[in-house]
Order: sequence, then structure tokens, then C-alpha cells
Amino acid sequence: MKTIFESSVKGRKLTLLPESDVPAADLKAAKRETPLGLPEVSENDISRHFSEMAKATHGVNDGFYPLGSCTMKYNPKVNDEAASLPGFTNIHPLQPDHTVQGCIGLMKEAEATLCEITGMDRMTFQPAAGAHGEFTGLLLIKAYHRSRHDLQRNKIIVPDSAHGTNPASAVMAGYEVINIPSQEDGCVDLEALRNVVGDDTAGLMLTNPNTVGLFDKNILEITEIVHKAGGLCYYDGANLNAVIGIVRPGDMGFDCMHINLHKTFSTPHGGGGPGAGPVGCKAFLADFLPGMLPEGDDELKLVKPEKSIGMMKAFNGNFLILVRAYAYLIMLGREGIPEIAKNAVLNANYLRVMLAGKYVMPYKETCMHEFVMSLEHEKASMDVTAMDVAKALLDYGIHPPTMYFPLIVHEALMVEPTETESKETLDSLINAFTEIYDKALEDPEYIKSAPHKTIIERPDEVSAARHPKLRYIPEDK
Amino acid sequence: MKTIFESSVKGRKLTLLPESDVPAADLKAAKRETPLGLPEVSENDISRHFSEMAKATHGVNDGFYPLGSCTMKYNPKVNDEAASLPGFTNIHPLQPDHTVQGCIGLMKEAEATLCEITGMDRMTFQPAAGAHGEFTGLLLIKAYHRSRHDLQRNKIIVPDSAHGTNPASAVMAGYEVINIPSQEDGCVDLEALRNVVGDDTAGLMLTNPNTVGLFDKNILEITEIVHKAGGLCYYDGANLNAVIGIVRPGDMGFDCMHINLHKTFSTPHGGGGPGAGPVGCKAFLADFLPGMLPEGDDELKLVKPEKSIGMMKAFNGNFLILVRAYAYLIMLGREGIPEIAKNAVLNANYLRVMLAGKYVMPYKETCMHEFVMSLEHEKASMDVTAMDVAKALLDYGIHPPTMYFPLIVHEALMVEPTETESKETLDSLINAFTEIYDKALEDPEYIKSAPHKTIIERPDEVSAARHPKLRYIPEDK
Amino acid sequence: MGSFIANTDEQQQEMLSAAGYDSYDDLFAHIPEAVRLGRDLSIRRGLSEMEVIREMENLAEKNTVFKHIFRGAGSYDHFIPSIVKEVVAKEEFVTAYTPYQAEVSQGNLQTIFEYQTLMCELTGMDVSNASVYDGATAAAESVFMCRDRKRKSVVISGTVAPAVIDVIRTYCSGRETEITVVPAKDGLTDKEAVSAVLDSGTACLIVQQPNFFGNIEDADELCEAAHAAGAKFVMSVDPIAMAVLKTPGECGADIAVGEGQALGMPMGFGGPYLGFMTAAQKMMRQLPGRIVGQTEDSEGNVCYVLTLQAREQHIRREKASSNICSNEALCALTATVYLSALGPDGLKQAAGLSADKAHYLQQELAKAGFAPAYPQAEFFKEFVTECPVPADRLMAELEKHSILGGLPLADGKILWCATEKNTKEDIDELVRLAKEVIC
Amino acid sequence: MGSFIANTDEQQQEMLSAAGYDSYDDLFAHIPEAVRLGRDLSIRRGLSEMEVIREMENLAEKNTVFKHIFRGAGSYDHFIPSIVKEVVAKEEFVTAYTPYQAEVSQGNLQTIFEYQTLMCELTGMDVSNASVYDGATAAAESVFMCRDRKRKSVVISGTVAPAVIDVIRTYCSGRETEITVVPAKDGLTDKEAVSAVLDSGTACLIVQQPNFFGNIEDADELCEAAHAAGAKFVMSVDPIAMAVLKTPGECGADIAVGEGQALGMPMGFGGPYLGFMTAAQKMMRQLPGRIVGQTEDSEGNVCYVLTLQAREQHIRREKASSNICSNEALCALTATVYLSALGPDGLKQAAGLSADKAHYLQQELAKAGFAPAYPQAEFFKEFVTECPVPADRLMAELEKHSILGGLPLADGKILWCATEKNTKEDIDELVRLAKEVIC
Ligand SMILES: Cc1ncc(COP(=O)(O)O)c(C=O)c1O
Ligand SMILES: Cc1ncc(COP(=O)(O)O)c(C=O)c1O
Repeated sequence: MKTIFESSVKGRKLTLLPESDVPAADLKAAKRETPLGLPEVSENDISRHFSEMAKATHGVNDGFYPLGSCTMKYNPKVNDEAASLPGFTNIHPLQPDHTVQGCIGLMKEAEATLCEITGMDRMTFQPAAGAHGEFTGLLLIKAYHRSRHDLQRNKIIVPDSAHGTNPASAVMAGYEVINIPSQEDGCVDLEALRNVVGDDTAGLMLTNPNTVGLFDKNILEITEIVHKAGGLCYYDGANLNAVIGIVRPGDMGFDCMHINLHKTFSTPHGGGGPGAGPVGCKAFLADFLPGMLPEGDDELKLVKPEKSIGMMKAFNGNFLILVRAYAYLIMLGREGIPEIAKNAVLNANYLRVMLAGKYVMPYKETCMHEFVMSLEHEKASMDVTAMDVAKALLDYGIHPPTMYFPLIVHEALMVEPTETESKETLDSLINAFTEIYDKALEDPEYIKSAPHKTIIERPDEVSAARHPKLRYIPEDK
Repeated sequence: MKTIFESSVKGRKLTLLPESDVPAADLKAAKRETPLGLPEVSENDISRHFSEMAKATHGVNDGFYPLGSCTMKYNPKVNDEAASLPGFTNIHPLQPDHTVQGCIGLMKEAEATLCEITGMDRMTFQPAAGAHGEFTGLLLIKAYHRSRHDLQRNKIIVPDSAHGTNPASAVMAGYEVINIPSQEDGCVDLEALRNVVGDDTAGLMLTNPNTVGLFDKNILEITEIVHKAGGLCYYDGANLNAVIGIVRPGDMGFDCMHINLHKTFSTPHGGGGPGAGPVGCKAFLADFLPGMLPEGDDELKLVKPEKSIGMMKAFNGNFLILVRAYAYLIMLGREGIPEIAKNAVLNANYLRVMLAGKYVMPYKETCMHEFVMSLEHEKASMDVTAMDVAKALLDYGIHPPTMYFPLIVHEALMVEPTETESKETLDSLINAFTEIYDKALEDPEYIKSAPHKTIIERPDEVSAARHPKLRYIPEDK
Repeated sequence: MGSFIANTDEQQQEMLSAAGYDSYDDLFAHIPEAVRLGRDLSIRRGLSEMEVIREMENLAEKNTVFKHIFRGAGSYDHFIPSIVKEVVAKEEFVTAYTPYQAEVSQGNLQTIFEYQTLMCELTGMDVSNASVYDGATAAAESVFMCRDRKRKSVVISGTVAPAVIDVIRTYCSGRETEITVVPAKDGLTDKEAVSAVLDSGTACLIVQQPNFFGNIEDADELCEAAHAAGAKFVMSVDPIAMAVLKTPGECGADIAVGEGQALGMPMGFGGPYLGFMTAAQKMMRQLPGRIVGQTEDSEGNVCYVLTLQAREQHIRREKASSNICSNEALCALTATVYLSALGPDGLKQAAGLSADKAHYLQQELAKAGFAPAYPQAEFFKEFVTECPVPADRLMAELEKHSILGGLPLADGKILWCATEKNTKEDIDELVRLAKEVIC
Repeated sequence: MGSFIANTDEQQQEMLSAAGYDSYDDLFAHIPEAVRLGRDLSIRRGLSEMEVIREMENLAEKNTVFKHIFRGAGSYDHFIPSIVKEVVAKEEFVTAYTPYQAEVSQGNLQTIFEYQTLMCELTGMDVSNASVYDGATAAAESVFMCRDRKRKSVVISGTVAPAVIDVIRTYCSGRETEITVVPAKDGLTDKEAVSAVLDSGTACLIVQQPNFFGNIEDADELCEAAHAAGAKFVMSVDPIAMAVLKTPGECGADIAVGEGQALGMPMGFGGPYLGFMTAAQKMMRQLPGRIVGQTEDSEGNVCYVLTLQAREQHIRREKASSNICSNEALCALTATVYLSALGPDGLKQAAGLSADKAHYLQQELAKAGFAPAYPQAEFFKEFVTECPVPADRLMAELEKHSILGGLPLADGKILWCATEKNTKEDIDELVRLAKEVIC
């Protein structure tokens, strides 16, 4: 597919802006001298180019997207309609409070609702994504210990099954990462945990259900061990879809956490963002929250908490994403919220049980909203890897599960169906997996060279990294 | 591709409407007893189904669409944005005039602009499409003759090259159609015309440029002949793109006409509508116009003309289509409008000359915005028809030209590139046509069995008409 | 000045040369001097997109967007789900032409096939076309379907919407078609009077259900009367009401027509709307306009094409069943998505809520002193009341509160409407204001 | 209650059985009683879509949408072309995840590649990432790119936007990073003071162009000073200004960052926005976040993949260059379409018009008694004036006329902004009102 630059014709343009109605400013400052290499195209060129690009992009609207740890549920269109109201889009972030009572009101209501759902007391909407939320939460923990002059606590405990953002965030917050091994079932090894906690423990980062999709039954003990050692417990909320309305992180003993609005609360992923990663905390941490929090009853205002860690982002966070999530929240409400978890868990277990006939499930227990399968056996016996099976799914119009995560399972495929998928769709995945297995037995080369129906074959990632071509360069250069 | 009905699962639904907050009405009237066979689906199902449908539909955004007589130009998105403003969409058609000053003002300005462009004096926006406009115009002609008690005028003269809607409209208006043969160049045979006019002539329907894309130089003589005989002249405005800003139907001697907003004025075709076919007329016909016309200066109102033929459509026509056209009109303005015709004509002639090397152009003169090629030679020599070449173009991602129209050219392909297409796009068509020709020489079967890259092969149209299946019928019925 | 010309000046020069022309003058040289405009158009200078959108916003702001709408009379403020707007905005649907090339139009064709199915389901009829311009032209086209050499006159109940009657009259004004409008009686079709005028020259009887006054007609009996005279029975129906009322198919109608705007289209000051037409099998070949049929391709795959084209103007020219060419395809798609989104339960709910709200409004208005004009008749979502003061005064007061009241009728009465969008709170407020006006 | 659950109750039962569970209780039986909520959430009942949209409209109406905006300070009211909104609303772009599966994500990947190219063109730098959260976090991430064992402190000019400085401070608060903010002098970076604090421990000098006060810095000199001390030079730039001002690349900067909101994103009460980051080739492997590279597939077709992943958290975990995972992809797409639509001429026009309007506004305000605060400095589209009355009084008056005036600063001055959207007429009206207030 041609790049937009290759459609460029010198002098071609749209007519977007008017002539000036005031005298020309005469800037004396140093001017740009390099030619401005933007494409010169017509609106027609743009429409066609990006139509072609969209068609070469698999969205949730194109089919099943059971990408584990990503909660690729259906994104209701009413969210987008709400977020496109001019009363939200055309608001300057530095308007005086009395002119943004709707925005602040929405933040206040969203905060109250999400606090009730998570068992937290207060929440900031500044973080723009899950990882950003982790970083924020860890700074809260740091501020807490500092405020108590408990300065030697410089370690964050992270299970080896954790998402990569957890250790990375801990380091950004200036912590040393203590990795603890998971038990065979992906759950926290209490002994190992007891062994590492101490008066240098700042806190623990954990997600429950864990990254293999299992609910850690010892969760109260885990958080207690950390608390007893003087550490705090951070909850990675990426897996909230599994427990929403059923179990609350606050009740499991967590002190702060982030939520991925772009997962559990159905705001679209946008091909990689923007998301939003609000951070909730228990009351004792609320004074440290970053950004501006909604306060007041009739006259609402945005107020910076007293001992705030500062600002995680300019302005009020990804507000239009919050608008989407809020529309979703009020639509589902009290009765709808727990249905999410129930159906997410049911769909995952249905798939797990149905696929267990052909594929090896390293964990036999009831899973939560997702489960991990291991292709170790297939790799050994037919030389067909998790990657090969994933690629073969592409030919069925199905987006593959997450590959090779969590790291503690070999040849992992991590399947998260979400609650918005129907039995028929799940059955189509079961069918595809089954056919792929059978085909792999019969003709492994076919699977190993999949996909066969996509617009490109497997890309050469190695040479991409070895000889990085990161921008278009015109032929004549 | 599955129909939406085949995705239906009993009990599946969206949650769009609230519970009632008033007592239930108890209707005693006869109730529907037949089950209501609408699909039961989720919003996710809808999103995926119609995404699949959209992807199986070639739009202007997918590539070149040189469909003759249809003016498939690029539709600027600003038109759609304007037409989606709540101040237009949420207006009830029966609101009192003082609450719709914006709508009436827009109609008034659009009327003035289009009258200046066409050389007409007044215009109605009630007709919903070109054919609807023709019917309207013919009723105007009828009302005019009736008002003069000139009652024997019961014939409308139509050249045999005319679009099918012309004779059909004439019949709807209660006229007898007199077909006159065209000259070899598709122009009106003055002798033949002189022979048929008389005191039973109600009028003539004509388009200029004519349907083979040539400008009829005798146009003033033609309209004079008709006028002398007491008839009126109706202009089929479907070809206005060729002359806009250069020649005005009013100056060619036409008394009334329609405009296709969905051709010349860049409102999208919507897969077959809605369009809009405003009808303009000279002052002496204005009193007969249907619908409500904008009047007044400060306080605008909608007024029904005194001797109005009545109503062609409930309410004020396809108003939101007019909004789109108006946005386009004010954007292009005085300088932009003539550029349309110039570039439409240039693009057509460029293609015509470039293709003349391989293909037979039955008319050698300068064409206007479109031209007709004849595949008669190819049919005779290689048994490759206009249809075959058209289908072969599909494999290039190009929508074929209009086939087998006008009827006066055998194996016709009618090509209208429009002004919004670039030289590169035109060259891609020239290239495709050239390759097809060469391939046809070498392997005619390949062309005769085209297309090869579309989701279906050529459909069986004969059995479709012989055993009509016009609706989905569930398997169990 | 705005422009959507793709080619640069340089390219244009290049192409002129390549095609053998010196200049644009040369290119247009064949056009006789006498007809050339030879001057600039006397219209405004062109604008940039930014100016255009500002000007359009200014125009739109000159209109009053009422928050609460209690007016119907052929255009209805029903709720439009977000998914409907999303789907019909897809560029492929918006920009394609009529699907002449089936191989690259299967999506468009299949959705029309689905639309046809839905309209048949809704009305209980056998076949549907792909749409006509609006409900009124649909009614008018139905006359042409019924007319033949022997039967040339039309009987229309006086309870049919005046705009629909007007359009039928205009459509029929070209060909001698006698039209008899039988005055309504107590807000309903006058059955005796209708029976009396039906005769061997009557092509069809046209009745609206619910009728213009919102009242529910006894369609069975009217159908019998028409058939007894050998005439066709045409019902013009509210598609939302079809979820609950006896359908044209169940009543024995030969043709059902109607305005489809309520199925997901905005009021838009009157258009674009959707004229739907369905018919009994035997009238299939009389249907005007596009029709899509299912067939197979040369490999045996199920696929769709425009079919029965022998009825159409481009084939039959002066012998065509109608002149219609472009129809309201995108509106038909809108209805298709709307009906898929609502589903059977949702549509019943929309119908039920509309009726509930209308009945509540009527009761409350009656208590406030606005007596029902046709108390004996049963109504659906519209109804007529007396108005003890000049209607304009009431309307002016309501307008101040962003309420668009019912439609004032010529006889001083008011035609009210309610839909699922009107809340009890809004209705109570309206009634409170109305009461104040007459005190 | 609203719901987007696909399966009906019946299907759920069927699936429960198929998976070996009696009921949902059974399915959740493994969750310890002690942590179960065991009660309904104490939140509102769910609503239907119709109610949701009404409630959201009510909330939106509680905000004031100003017709005329003269406030910037990091969020700008630039014109957004219709085609931009159309393209970025395409469902595929909106709903896809990060393009992990290249074979079905070529469209997404290629547009990111185009975005990277555009950002390099704009800033004159060699390489770009695929976006970070916003301009402020981009600036903060640049610190981490520059920090190493030896150089741990940061020098920031006091003319950098306070919000950006705040975010840098917060980001750096976890790891010992000394931050020195050098107070501004006459609305510009105090070059001498900056040079004085740069030393062998300085990782980087951060400067904003145009700076927070709208003034244009002498970036070349500051770059030299930074490099002389062995520190990296980071420029935070307004992307629109890049059409006319000397670019970071031309100035010799090591890293360019900035807020991309002006490139087609609405103000949206502060987000989502777009943080862009470009760098000199040598810093490529320090860039945080996603990067797309061109490669070939096994058949030799040109294609695109996420690349250089060895920098990223999912591979390197605690050794990653940053923790960033989701970025602002759809905003990057927005910028890509915006820059394609504007093209070189359009972007220069947007920049030129903004500067013209701002300069006219400044002159007129000066005449009206609002003296420029930094008359010696040259500015682009923002500038600071004195305000002879309390700023609040002026703002309140402007608000009555739907004008959002400049941003009142802590010192009683006002930071004004103009863009191509402000007409002469609007500016004259603003100045007239301002004059009245101080009379
Ligand atoms: C378990 C887990 N934690 C954290 C994150 C990071 O979230 P984000 O991508 O929004 O930064 C993810 C996202 O993939 C995740 O799956
Ligand atoms: C020459 C000509 N006349 C009339 C029409 C009818 O226009 P519409 O399809 O809008 O009814 C057409 C449309 O194809 C046409 O090409």
C-alpha cells in the first residue's frame, strides 16, 4: 500500500483556511529553512488513503478479538456520541470552574461510582493509561512512607507473573524491584512472600485474578503479610472485568490501584490509545493524589489535595475518555455491572472447558475472565508453536490471543473472550482452534506458514530491528 | 455473507428505551397477531454485520468511479458536518416560520445562487431526485398550457438518446411521447424536430451536452423551433457539471429544468439516494411551482405560489441534502464554480484522447464532461463485450463506466471522470483499459470470465428475474 | 475560494497539451459564443472550509431547536440509537451509487434485501421495493399500481393526512384520474360514504392507519368494502404502530405504503425521509423502483442483484411502471439498522411507550380543559383536542419553555403527538402551562 | 438497565452446564466468602440508552461553550477540518488494539509510520516514537532519556509552561533528580543564569519554543550553552509554529517534544491529547514507547511492524526505558490526517494567521490600555499584557459576550492567545469590551 507521501503532488491542496483580515505580522525571529515535507494531497486522496488503511486494520467491528489481558469488549456507540457533544469537546481545560460545572459534576459522579465499585475512597482521573496509573500509585506509596519519615522502604515486590509495566513502573518511581516466583498455579507463594517482606518493603504490586486468570484465594493473607511488614498493597486493575460487582480490591486489602477505563469500562482502544488509568486509593492516601479533584456540593470546584504528589499530566487527564466510561457506567448501573463479571467468567470457562479436549490447559481450575493455554506439547510433538497457531487463527478472521504472556507459562496463548461475545462467536473460535489442531497433525507446514489469507505474510521482525527504517524517505533523497 | 436474520437469537437485544413512567394505555383495537420477525441481535452483531456489508460495497472512497451520467465526484466531508448540526436535524417540518428562519434563509440563498447559475428565475426544492424534478417540470408545462386554455398540447418530444426517465416522466405527466432520432453525433436532427413540432407540442425534453457527451451547437435553433411552435423547453440538468459557470440553460432557451444536487452539487449518492432534484423555471412559470417557496426579507416565510400545481412530496423536500449542496456552493463561490466545468471537461478529454489509441471513439469531437466509447469492434473481433471490459476493470479496483447507455451507441461504455479526480487516477484507468485490451487479444476468455478478484463472480441475473427471491425466508418456513 | 479540483495548474496545462488543446479557451471553443455566459457569475466569492462551517453554524442557530416536541402529523421525534448513526455514516454506504455492478456492491445489495424483508415483516405483505421518495409519494405511486384501463378513479378517506392527499392529487393531475376524498366522520373514515362512492371504476381505496387524527381505523371492514367493489385496498401505515396494530397483510390489503422517517431518521425540516411500499405477491410486477433479488454467481455462491428491471425506466422508458431512478437508499439502510437495533421487543416497546405517553397526555389535557375532539375513537400516539383559546396563544406560551406543542388545525383544534421521548415530567409541565394559558 | 451481554439467559444456562457448572454461584464458588461483596453495589440503577444520552446532554449543557476563545496556555482552539473527524471516527481505527499482529494491522502500522515521518519533518529530527500521553509527559520522558549515571540533574528554563514543569517534577520525584528551574527574565530564558547552572552533572536543558509567555527564544544560543556543558538540549515546541520557526533539528537539539493537541484534537477539557517525541538518530534506542519500522514479509512485500521492542516494558521489564504501554495512537492518527489535510501551505497558513491575529490583538489591546508585558520580546501566537484592573472583572465582562479571555496569571498579568479562528471583528469586539471595563 502506498504511503500518503507517495500520493503527494506539488501544489495540490485543500482550501481550509481563509485569507487574513488583519495586517500581516512580521516575525524577525529565526525562520524554518528546511522545506516542510508534508504531503500535498486532495481531500479525495485522504479519504481513499485512510479508507484503505482502515480496511487493512482488524477492529472489534471486524470480528472476535480474544486478546488476553486486554479486555477487547464491544464499545457501545453511545459512549462516542456522548463524548462528541460540543458541551464536552469545546471546553478549554483552563476555563473557570463556574463555566465547567458539567465537567466537574461528571468527574464527581464518576469518582463516587468507581470508588463504590473498587472499594476505594478517592480517585484521580489524571493518569492517561494503566501504566501511568501504576506510576502514580507508586508515587502515592512513596509519598506516604516519606510523610511518615519511613525512608528506608525502597523495594517493591512484584510476582514474576506480573505484567511488564509493573516492574517498569516501580523503577520509574525509584524503587528496587523484588521479583518473587509464582507457585505452579500462578498464585503468590506465601512462603516466598514472607521471606522477602521487611522494613525495606515499600509495597507489593499484584493483580487478582492473576495473569494466568486464576483468583488467588490467599489474597487476604497476602495483603496482610505486606501490611504487617509496613508495606502497602497496589492493585493492578487491568483484570477488574473478572470481579466487577463481585469482589472489590478495597475489600481484598489493597490500598491503591488503577483502573483501565479502556478495558473494563468499554472505552475504545484506538489502535493503542488513548486510554485512561484513574487511580483510586483509601482515604489515608487521598491527600497525596495528583491533579485536581472535584469538591463541593452545589458550587463544584477542582481542588488540589494538600500534600499532592503533583501533576501526572497537564490538565485534567483524558477527560473525553472518562465521558465515555461514565456513559457506560450509568447505562449499566447497579444491576448491569455484576453481569459483566459473570458473563466474562462464564465465557472464559466455556471456552476453556471446550478447548481442553484438544489443547493442554496448564491450570485445571475454574478460571476467571481469561485463561492460558500452553502449546508446549504441540511444539514438542509437531514443531507447531503458539505463534503458529495464533497466525493460523488470522485466516479465520479472528484476532489471535495474547502470545507468550505471562512469561511463566511456556508457549502461552492467553485467551480473554469478554462478556460481549456470544456463544456463536465462542463456538466459532472453538471450531477454528479444532481445525487448526487437526490440520497441524496432518500438515504442520501449512500452519507453520500461516497466515495465508491476509494481505501480507509474516513480517521479518528481526531485520526490522536490525536495520531500523522508522520514517518514509522520498526516493530522491 | 450471512444475513442479519441468520444472526438472530431469540431473546437477544439492545437496551435502548426506558421503562414507562406513565400508566399503560389499553388499546382495544385489533392487534397484530403475526409474530414480528425482526432480527434479535446485539449491538456488537450490528456493528460487525454492517461493517462487513460496508466492506463489500465500493464507494468513492474506495477508488475511481467514472460512472457516466452519474457525476461521481468526491463529496466533501464539510457538507456532511454542516448537515448534521442539530439546528438542522432536529427541526420539525411543521414548526412555525419564525422558529425556522435559518432553514428558510438557507433555501432563499440557495435558490438565488442556483438561479444565477442556471439562468432561471425561481426554484422549488421539493423534488427528491432528478426524475422527480422532470415530473415536476412537466406538470409546470402542463399547468402553463392549461392556464392559457391551450388544451390540445398533449405531446412531449424526446430524443431517442434521452435518459429513460425522460419518456417515463412524460407519461406520468399524462403526455404522449414523441421520440425523435438523433443525428449520428447524438445531436438533435433539426429537420426531424421541425417535422414533429406543431400545435399539439407541449414541450421538448433535452439535455445539453447530450448523452454522448457532446454540446449541441444548434441549441438556440432547437429551443426556438419549439418555442415557435408554442411548446416549452425542459432541460434535463443531469449534465450541468459540464457547463456550470460557462453556459446557462436559461440562456440556451430553456424554460424549466431540474438540477441533480447529488451530481453537480456534490451531495453523496447514498448507494442510490437520497438525492434532491430542485426545479427551476423562468418567471412566467413561477406561479405554478409546487410546495412552499421562501419569501420576505427580514421576516422570512414559506409561501405557496398562487396557482401552484400542488405538492410533489410532503413537507419541504430533502432539506438536509440541500444543506449539503449549499455548503458546497458557498465554499466554491464565484471563482470555484466555473473551475468545476473546466476540469470536468479537461479530465474527460484527456481520457478520451489517451484511450483513442486502443479503443474506438464513435465521436471524434471535443467532448464535454463525459464521452462514450464503443466496444463494437472488440465484440466483433474478439467476442469481448462492453460488459466484459467493464467487469475486467473491477479487478483493478475501479468502478466501471456506465454500460449500454445511451442506447444509440452499440456496446457503449460511458465514461465520466469528474473534476475531482487527479491525473494519476486518470492514468491508472488508461493503464487498466490498455492492459485489458492487450489481455483480451491474448486471452479473451480471461476477460470474458472477469472479474477474478471480487468476492463473487458474475451473478445469474436471468434466474434472479425468473424466480424472484425478494426477501429472506427463515429455514424453518 | 474553496476547491476540490485534484489537479494542480501545472497538471492541467500538461493535460491540455496532451489532449491537443492550447488552453481552456481552446477546449471550449466549440461552444457557440451566443450561449456562453461570458461573465463571472454574480454570486458570492468562495469561502474556505473554516468560514463555511462558521456560516452554516450561524444559520443553524437561527432555528429554534425545541427541547420537547409534541407535534407529529407525519414527522416524528422518535429516539435514534447511536449505532444507527454510526452505521449509516460509513463512507462506503454514503458515497456509493445505485448498485449497478453487483460484484462490488454485495454489501449494498444485501442490505436492501434485508430492508425488503423487514418491510414485509412489518407490514405483513409479500414483497417490497427498495424505497421511494417519501410516504406521500409512496401513496401516490400506489395509485399508478392500481389504475388500469377500466379502473381509473381513486377513493381516499378524508382521514388521510392532507399532505398525502395533496401529493396524490398532484401526481394524478397529469393523467385523468378522478379523485374522491370522502369527508371524515368523527375523526374516522366514513364507512357508509366510502362504500357509496366505490364502484366499478374505482382503482383503489386509500386509508391511513392510524389516521391523520391519530385514530385507529377499522381497516378490515374498509378492506372488505373495497374488495367488494373490485377495487384494491391501499393502507398507508405508521411503521412503529405495526408492532402492535393489525397489519395490512392481516387486514387483506393489496398494497401497504408509508413514511419510514420514524425508523431512525431525524426530522430534518422535512427530509430526506423514506417512502416504503410493500404489496401482495400478485402485484409484484407493478411495484415501482428498484428491487433486489437473491441469486447465485457462476460458482454457485449466494449473491444479490437488482432485478425485475423490466419494470423500470431505463429498460422500458415510456412503458415503465414509474419514472423513479434514484430512491432513498441510505434512508432504507437507516431503517434496516434501526429495526435490527430495536428488534421485535424494542419496536413493541417504542410503540407501547408512545401510546402510553399519548394517552396520559390526552387524559391530563382533558382534565386541564382541552377536551378530546373524538372521544369515541381509539387512538395510537396522536390525538385531537379542542382548544378553548386561540391555538397561537397556547403555542407562543409553550415555545417560551422550549416546547413545540401540537399542530393547530384549520378548525381551531389541535393535533397532539407523543413518543417514547416525552417523559411524564415534560407532559406534566406542558399541561401545567396549558392550564395557565386558558385560566 | 443497559446491557451489552450477548448471550441470552437461556444460552448462559446452556453454557454453564456445558462447562460443568450448575449456576453462577457454582462458577464463583472458588472465591473465598471473606472477600465477596455479598451485596448490591450502592450505585444508581442502570439506564436505557435514551436516558443515558439525555443525561449526558444535560451535563454538557451545564458547561459554557465559549464562542470566541482567546486562551491558550497549552490547549489551543485551532480549526479542525471535517475530513479529520471523518477519518478518525472509522470503527477499525477506533476499536483496534495496539497492533501486535502485524498481518491484520498493516493499516494501523502504516499510519503510525506516516505519523513518525510527519513528526520528524515537522521538528527536523531523525526519529520519532508513536506518541506518549501528552506534551508534559513527553518532556518528562525526555529527562529519562538523557539521565545517566553521571548526569542526573535537569535544568529547566522558567519560561517553560508551569504545568510541564510540574509534571517533570512529579515524574522525577521518585528517582533522585535535581531540578533547577531558572527564573525567566523579561519573558525570556535568562541565558546567563542558565549557563551558570549548567555543569557536568546536568543531563539536559529544557526550553520551550515559543515559550509559555508566547515569546520566541533564541534556541541556537541555548543549545550551544547546553552542548558546551556536555548536556543534552531538549526543546518543547508548538507543532503549528514549526511551519515557520527554526526547528529543533535546525537548532541542533537532541530531543524535541511537544503537545500535539493543536493538530486536529478538540480542547476536550484537557484530553485526550498527544505527546510527541522526536530525537536525533543517536538517541533512537533511548526513546520510550512504541516505534514502528518498515520491513518485508516472507514474500518480499513492504510491510510494517512494531520494532525496537527491546526498549520496552514487556520485554525488558524493570530494565525498560519507560513503563509506557498504551499510548495515544488515535490522537497520533488525528495528527497524521490533520497534517495531510493542511499540507505544507496549509500549516504555514495556520501558523501565519495565528501570528497575524495575535499581533493585531496585541496592538489593539495596547492602544486600549493593556500594555505588553514584554515589549522587547518577539512572540508567535501568545503574548502577555498588563491588566490595569483585576483580571477577574475583565473576564466576567467578556464571559457575558461568550468570550473566553486570556489566562489571568498569578502576577495580575494576562496571557492572551489568538488562532486562525479569531476574526478581526471578534478581536475588535473584545478590545471594545476590554476598553469599557477599564474606563
Ligand atoms: C495486567 C496489565 N497491567 C497493566 C497494563 C498497562 O495498561 P496500559 O496499556 O493502559 O498502560 C496492562 C495492559 O496491557 C495489563 O494487561
Ligand atoms: C441524464 C439523466 N437524467 C435524469 C436522471 C435521473 O436522476 P435521478 O436518478 O436523480 O432521478 C439521470 C440519473 O441517472 C440522468 O443521468
